[in-house]
Amino acid sequence: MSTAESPLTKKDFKSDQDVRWCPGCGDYGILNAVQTAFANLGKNRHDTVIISGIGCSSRFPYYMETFGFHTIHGRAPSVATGVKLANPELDVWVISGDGDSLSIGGNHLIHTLRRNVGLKILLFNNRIYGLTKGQYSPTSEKGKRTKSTPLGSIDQPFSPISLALGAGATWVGRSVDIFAQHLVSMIEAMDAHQGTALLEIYQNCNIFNDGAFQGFTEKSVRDERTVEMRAGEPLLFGPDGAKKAVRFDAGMAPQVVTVGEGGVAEADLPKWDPSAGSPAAAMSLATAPEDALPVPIGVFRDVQRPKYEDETIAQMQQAKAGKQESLEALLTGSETWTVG
Amino acid sequence: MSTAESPLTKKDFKSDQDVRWCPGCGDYGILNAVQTAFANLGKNRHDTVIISGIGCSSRFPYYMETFGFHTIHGRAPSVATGVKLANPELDVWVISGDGDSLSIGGNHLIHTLRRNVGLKILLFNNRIYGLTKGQYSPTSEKGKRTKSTPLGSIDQPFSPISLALGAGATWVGRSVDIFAQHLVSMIEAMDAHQGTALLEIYQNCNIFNDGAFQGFTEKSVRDERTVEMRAGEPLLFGPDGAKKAVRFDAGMAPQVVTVGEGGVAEADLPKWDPSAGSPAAAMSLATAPEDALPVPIGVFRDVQRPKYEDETIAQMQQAKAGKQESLEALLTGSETWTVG
Amino acid sequence: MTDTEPTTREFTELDQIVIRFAGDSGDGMQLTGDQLTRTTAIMGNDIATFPDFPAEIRAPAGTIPGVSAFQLRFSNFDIHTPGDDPDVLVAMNPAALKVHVGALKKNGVLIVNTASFKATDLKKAKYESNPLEDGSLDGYRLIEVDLTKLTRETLEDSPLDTRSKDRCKNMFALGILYWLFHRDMQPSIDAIRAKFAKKPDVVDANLKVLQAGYHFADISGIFQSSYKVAPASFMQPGTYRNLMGNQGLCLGLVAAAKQAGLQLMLGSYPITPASDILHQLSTYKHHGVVTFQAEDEIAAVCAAIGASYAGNLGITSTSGPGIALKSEAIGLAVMAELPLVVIDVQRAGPSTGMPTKTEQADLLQAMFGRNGECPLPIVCARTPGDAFEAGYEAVRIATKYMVPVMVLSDGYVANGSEPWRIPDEADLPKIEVEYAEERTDGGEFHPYLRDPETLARPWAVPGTEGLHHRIGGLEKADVTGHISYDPKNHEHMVRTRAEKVERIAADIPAADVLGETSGDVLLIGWGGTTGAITAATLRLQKAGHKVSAMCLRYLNPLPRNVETMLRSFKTVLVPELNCGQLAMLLRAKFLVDARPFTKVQGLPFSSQELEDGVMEALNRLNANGGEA
Amino acid sequence: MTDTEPTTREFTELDQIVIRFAGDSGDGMQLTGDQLTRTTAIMGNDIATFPDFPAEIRAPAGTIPGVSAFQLRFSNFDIHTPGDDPDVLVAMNPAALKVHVGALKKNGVLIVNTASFKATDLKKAKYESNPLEDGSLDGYRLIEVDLTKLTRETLEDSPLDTRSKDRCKNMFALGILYWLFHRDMQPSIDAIRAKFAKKPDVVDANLKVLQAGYHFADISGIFQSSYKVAPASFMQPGTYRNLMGNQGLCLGLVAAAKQAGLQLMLGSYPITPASDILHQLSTYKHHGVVTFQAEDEIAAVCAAIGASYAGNLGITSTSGPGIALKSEAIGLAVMAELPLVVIDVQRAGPSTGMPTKTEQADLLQAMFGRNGECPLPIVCARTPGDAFEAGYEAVRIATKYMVPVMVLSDGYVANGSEPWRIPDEADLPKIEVEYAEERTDGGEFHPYLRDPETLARPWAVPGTEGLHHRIGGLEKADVTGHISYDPKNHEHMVRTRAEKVERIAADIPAADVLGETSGDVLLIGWGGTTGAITAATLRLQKAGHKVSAMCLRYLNPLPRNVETMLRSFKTVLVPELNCGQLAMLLRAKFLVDARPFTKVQGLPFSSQELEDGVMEALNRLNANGGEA
Ligand SMILES: Cc1ncc(C[n+]2csc(CCOP(=O)(O)OP(=O)(O)O)c2C)c(N)n1
Ligand SMILES: Cc1ncc(C[n+]2csc(CCOP(=O)(O)OP(=O)(O)O)c2C)c(N)n1
Ligand code: SF4
Ligand code: SF4
Ligand SMILES: [Mg+2]
Ligand SMILES: [Mg+2]
Repeated sequence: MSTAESPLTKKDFKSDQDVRWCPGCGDYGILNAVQTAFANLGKNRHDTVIISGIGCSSRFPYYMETFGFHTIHGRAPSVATGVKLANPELDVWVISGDGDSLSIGGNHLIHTLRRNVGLKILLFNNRIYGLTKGQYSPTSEKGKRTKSTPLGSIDQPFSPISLALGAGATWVGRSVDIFAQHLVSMIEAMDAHQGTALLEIYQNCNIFNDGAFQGFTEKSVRDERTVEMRAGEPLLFGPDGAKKAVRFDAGMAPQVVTVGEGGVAEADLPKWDPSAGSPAAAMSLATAPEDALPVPIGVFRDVQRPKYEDETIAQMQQAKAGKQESLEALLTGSETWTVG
Repeated sequence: MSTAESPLTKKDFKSDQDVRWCPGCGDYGILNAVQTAFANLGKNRHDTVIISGIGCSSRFPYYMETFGFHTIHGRAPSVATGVKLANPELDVWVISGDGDSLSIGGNHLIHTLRRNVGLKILLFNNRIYGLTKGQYSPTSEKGKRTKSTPLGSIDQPFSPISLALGAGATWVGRSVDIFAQHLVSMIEAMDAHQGTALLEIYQNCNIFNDGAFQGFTEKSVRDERTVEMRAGEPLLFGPDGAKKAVRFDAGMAPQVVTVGEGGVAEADLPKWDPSAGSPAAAMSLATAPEDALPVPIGVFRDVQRPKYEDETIAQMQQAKAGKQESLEALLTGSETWTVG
Repeated sequence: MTDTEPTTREFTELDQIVIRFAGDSGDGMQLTGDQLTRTTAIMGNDIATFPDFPAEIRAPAGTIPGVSAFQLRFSNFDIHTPGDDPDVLVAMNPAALKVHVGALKKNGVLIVNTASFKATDLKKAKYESNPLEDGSLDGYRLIEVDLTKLTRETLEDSPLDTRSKDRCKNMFALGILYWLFHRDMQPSIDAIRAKFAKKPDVVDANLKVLQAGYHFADISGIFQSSYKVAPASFMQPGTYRNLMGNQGLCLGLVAAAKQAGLQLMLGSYPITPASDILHQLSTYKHHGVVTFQAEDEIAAVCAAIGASYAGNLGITSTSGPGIALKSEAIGLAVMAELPLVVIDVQRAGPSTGMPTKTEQADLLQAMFGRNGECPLPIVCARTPGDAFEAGYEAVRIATKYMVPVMVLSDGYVANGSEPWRIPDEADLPKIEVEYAEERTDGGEFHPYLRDPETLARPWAVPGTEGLHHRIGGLEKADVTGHISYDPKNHEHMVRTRAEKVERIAADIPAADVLGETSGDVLLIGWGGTTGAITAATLRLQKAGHKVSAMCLRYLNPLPRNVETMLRSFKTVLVPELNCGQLAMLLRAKFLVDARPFTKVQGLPFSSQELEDGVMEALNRLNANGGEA
Repeated sequence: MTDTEPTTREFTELDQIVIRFAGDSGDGMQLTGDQLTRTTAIMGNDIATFPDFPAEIRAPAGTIPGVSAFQLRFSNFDIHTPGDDPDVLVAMNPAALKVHVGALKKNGVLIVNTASFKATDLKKAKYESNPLEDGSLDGYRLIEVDLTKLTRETLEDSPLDTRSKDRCKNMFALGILYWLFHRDMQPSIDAIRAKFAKKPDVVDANLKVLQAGYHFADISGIFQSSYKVAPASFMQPGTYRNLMGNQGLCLGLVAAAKQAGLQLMLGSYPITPASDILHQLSTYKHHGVVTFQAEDEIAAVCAAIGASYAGNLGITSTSGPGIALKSEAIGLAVMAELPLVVIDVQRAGPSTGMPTKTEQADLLQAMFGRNGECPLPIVCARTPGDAFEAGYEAVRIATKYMVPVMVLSDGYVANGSEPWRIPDEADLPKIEVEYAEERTDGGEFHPYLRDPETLARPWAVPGTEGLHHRIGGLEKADVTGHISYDPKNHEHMVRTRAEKVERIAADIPAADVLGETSGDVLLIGWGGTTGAITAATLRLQKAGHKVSAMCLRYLNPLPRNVETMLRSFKTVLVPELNCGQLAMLLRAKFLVDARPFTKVQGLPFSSQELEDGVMEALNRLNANGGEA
């Protein structure tokens, strides 16, 4: 990756295209966070490629002054994989919505995760189909009334985090559109990861699903209703001073305890380890009921595995080292005869 | 479901079509187990529907004297969902291979699992594409040399079990083609489940991937290399008398201990609970490295959630109860005017 | 009549009026248009509408890409299109004015909301100078109203916040129009009450503003005259409703399923402009309709196939990109010979294209977009009302011939509306569906033993004793349905599947002919261009030209009178919103020089464009001494 | 020459021989055929082969569905097909005999393995009586050999188990044929040594049995005479190799990529009969080829699109059902105007159809199987050797015009083989690819600014400074590439994408004409029927008929001489393995009565069938006094 002459600022990542999201849409905050993080990370414009599917969120590339490819519904990870295999040096980001990447694109997502292609995936989860004007999505809660479920949805929603863990993801995190600083820090963290990094971002669609996350993201309840996972630290949370924590019961399910009560000492609390040998603890947090427990944000999982494109190239290099063959030799093959 | 006059025998489930798998193929054993289990369960022929995708395994319906639909590659769960929504009374089984259901059909599989459609899915996992003559599959181990990976595969394989758990599956089990009795018992157990039941069956493809599971399924090593999960019992294993067990370490990863050694008492061992509140323990077992730990067989997970088709029908009944409308009234709508 | 009806009012009597509303996506233009349409329909005029949506994503407020428009034409005579150029244009902001003023008739009424003509607004619309001041609107009857201010004043006492108040300004405009065109406000009042039943403040505000607009028009004297259009007199006696195309299709499907005694199962995945079919059918659960929003188009069509296999009427709805994805599975339905209805509400392509714009470019995809020889019947919806019959016919054909049927609609038909005479249930064609009967003799069941007339195989539904059998996508022996690689059998089956589709030609009506059965120019079209073709043809005929038209509902197989008609005119023109797809099929099949007359702009034909095209052809004919 | 060459041998000199091997899937017929083919090719005969695979799933041993066959024709003159009816049939079991004996020429040599004619074997093949005994084979020169017994005897001392020994029996048959046709055994000996290098026991056994078969034929006197076919003399001087179709395609692609200086990236998902392209290209990693086995066809084509976007040559290979799945994404490539090669190795459809059988029924899918107006160039492979050029041309066109190109091959071409003159690297057409250059002036880059001649847009590869820009599947303004909903721009872009494809007509050669450029009957075909059409035409011409042929490699756009040719013959026949797809295109485009001559049996045409068809047309012509 060549470096730009002078480090670019956040503004340098803004394209000249009018941003076309509804006023108040959570997508604005995410765009802002990405531009901030990219500037912080010293990225340049010409090595950066942003690939999206279809959805409100997927218009993202148009607003970024980098290379961008707005592909077709659900297929961004596949196109991005091709880009990486063609040129592993490129810095490739995938932008997708809950419908785009979990409904029509679910298969490409899980295969990308298992292969560990060096892609950074931002999943804008607004628990609704925005662009098509308000049908329920695979992350919409049961009972939700939408245009296509006038009597309420009967589908059990996916947890994108648990699905990713099940697929063998090496880096999985979660943030929120309006948690500006946290969001920037997560984008920076995933940038450092070698392999596929999937960040679920809770995003408010104020037109078709307004307030979907308000129950735990609103300022007044935020501290009580979310818990930030920090590597090496216990899962403490609670509004100022109220030292609550999440730990795991005998059945490996998360439970809330209060530090200092019922014999719970802070020192005894398990330290969060996103790089643990087993993804079980991350799975436990990812599947905890949203209404009964504080919602975890931060890094669920962060482990190392070789990148797919590196292995592809390594294999090619090895093959090249092992066998040099001219085009002529290739065309000729092993068995020939001559006429004339 | 109407009942047949006299209970059918295993033979009654054999169709008159010649079975066209390679001699020695593991599919024969599975066919046999299904026919045995169906007879044991007192099923009849006309309410039973077997739906498959494409692959060697997917020829299965032709050999069963029931209704059968050999559909297209990867789509059996979707067709089967349609059958269930049209007629929830039917007893619908899905037959699929590792390529069919995890490669091209991965998305339909995970969505079926999250919805909990009342389907019984038998996933014949031979870790290879059989029908297309030997390319690697999403469950093939890394480094595997096949027709399409002459220098070895670089893809991290899926664990079908972990993927299913990540998708929110309510019943997930594993058996082996040659563990005849165990296999029959698993088929019977999944039959009893309300909702989607996914059984992974390790199946030997003696032509393109011979001996794939031999390392832990061969008679001589079987007891040492597999552990049977039984609800309410500790995870004991080991050849006669050698009381070994699997338990979980502080990071929730499985480890092998010997009962009576190092202070390990049988009574202290965790009892296996496929119906635990959290899928974390099942996830831990599902992701344990196959070579380092005994391979778990039996039921990973077994929890209750409403069936999709039941909820569909319930909603329809409720709607019918709430509003009776003639076709005429429907066509007329609310605002009309009259001419002439 | 409401209390707002003034006692006396100057008025001019007209035959027809074309009104266009244009504003920002957020200005509620579609809603306003819809209210005026319903009212007008109920008042007994013939109507036709054309909603013109902006790109499916929100554009920044006040910009050109964010402009949303709605055109309504109403009349006392039989009309076929929403009209070319409006008599009245309501422009809510400069962008709307810029996009639409060009279409306004000379001397037409132009109502603008002056509140949104501030410098920043003009800049967003990329106006260099203020059109309200620079004389560029001199050719129109400009009516300047500060809708925003008047609305706010009206709602001074309302507990709503300013943003919500401002949202009511479209009602002020509507009130003005209701006065101007002598419309009854009661239907709208009822509709608003029902719509916001749970928000009494919003109901109050909307009604207040509506009436304020009405009074303002009455009192302010901004109009010299008001206008009256008498109810349409030509209309067949009966009870009418206003019907949109997607709605018509849904009703046709449900009616047919009910007639056939089948449960209807829709497998669908949302996509513009087909999503409303999913929305609408999901409100029909009380009619035994099952709707399944699948994870993608492939799952959607496969679930519908599964439902049909299990004895339901499987239906799947989408637009062009979704058809592309479904094509492999449709092939399975052809092979398995199962009934299925596949709906393609076409939009402008290729690829993602322009999702909110109309086009007719999926005909060849519908014909040929599958691997192998894979024919299926195709019907299309020509107008919103005709969509009912297209849906109904698709079900009839699918179940009678055990075959998937493709229904082509398009964005123009889907979102347009027209008055529809509600059919009498007893007049609906019978659809008789018989499942294969249970058998207890233990003999082998033959799933591909065909009806000698229709060539349909039996519909052998799981759950029926004695009928267990296996089917699938591999080639199968006729009669037994067993897998077969026999070369002659394959040829036989390929030809039989084609023959089955061909035989439907004897079971569909001859295509309607508008005009004489021979002459100078034949316009032959299909689907959503029907209105424009009809209008143009009638005008040309009135002018004495030997022009006829034929607008097809059945595209495969073609109706039996198509060939004769093609051969009976000196020139055959095929108007299509594509590059000449039906023309290609006609040329190949009949070796007739059917000439494409095409437009690919994401917009419907205006009838004027067609008239011009025909006149050109006629002139060419005359120049050649009457020979083509 | 090996030590097995006998000193003297009676022989008959022949111009050509057609040999068919038939046996159980497990009998190694394809392998045996392949050995004989290589040997024969190396000995300088012209060859053509036709492997006929059973259904892709194993049938029970000894049954009809399990029969696998391989036909080889070799000659001292120029041949174009593997021949219709064999001179020699080797039948390894009763099922093989039953399926294939009907094709054997009268008085032909029939070698059977008597070991597998036991009662149970006969029953599996559904023979009522033993054909070796019931006189039904009287018209043939029946040679009965107990291959199994002789093989076992030969291998008495071998350490192999019986099953492995029995597997060698095909080598005994091969040895017999090597003697019978004076073939050199050395190439096979080398090949066997290489193939089983790690299993010396297997090598020993195979070689022993091969030589035993040879000696047996020499000594036993079961043949009255042996046969010699002299090397082909007509062949262009040069170095030759034997080439299969899938292989030829791969080599063409790699050669073109190398000439263009591009890395080749294949995204694929296995499917019969295209999988070998994936297999083959994955062995070319040392040539910088990247292969990616994706999770499905959609991911495969999308990854190829991504690779092309990033500056590689993206390629994707599949068969008909896979094309159906890829169609939405191909539309994206058309819209994004990226180079891409999409390979469809056609098989018998529709749906899953008969996967191992050949057909040409995806032409219209290739032309029209996408939503919207979405044209792309199509080339096809006519013979195994021609596949090289089809692949090469596809790359040239894709990169020069920035467009996805469809390559149609079929099972017959893909698995067939012929001698191929290895081209000189220097003779390969240049392919010049230029990426857009980096720019540091800070100005806006225009991704849709076109080359005025080709209408190609620049290939602006990520990683290049100053070229950052955004593209996608929405309609875009020409030049800037920004999203555009402008009606006129849409029309312009739709027509421009079509025009770009049309302009390729000036950049491809006129189609080869076999024979005069006018006459009574023109056969016009494409792809895999080329061999049969050529053979039939040559024979008809020899017989003095005014018949010419034109076998197309370029299907869209059509070569410039097609129209004139169509108009210069009294009858135009279009032989195709479908229901008349090219015929439809020709009729629509040129309004010429091109008549479909079709076969849909999963089998290639025999040249006899074509001759008969033409003779019928000639007779019809004569009956009509020379008028069509
Ligand atoms: C093949 C295909 N199917 C369906 C659509 C219609 N469509 C566009 S975006 C979308 C879903 C949008 O939801 P999501 O991915 O959650 O994005 P959001 O708009 O909420 O950001 C759908 C169904 C399409 N464009 N293409
Ligand atoms: C759309 C489509 N793509 C590809 C294929 C080719 N195909 C048939 S089966 C198969 C994979 C078989 O593997 P698996 O599902 O593991 O089944 P197995 O044969 O091993 O039982 C493939 C790639 C197909 N039939 N259809
Ligand atoms: S519809 Fe929702 S997600 Fe889409 S732009 Fe508007 S607020 Fe954002
Ligand atoms: S190829 Fe493998 S999986 Fe298929 S039938 Fe043969 S042994 Fe079984
Ligand atoms: Mg969303
Ligand atoms: Mg497999």
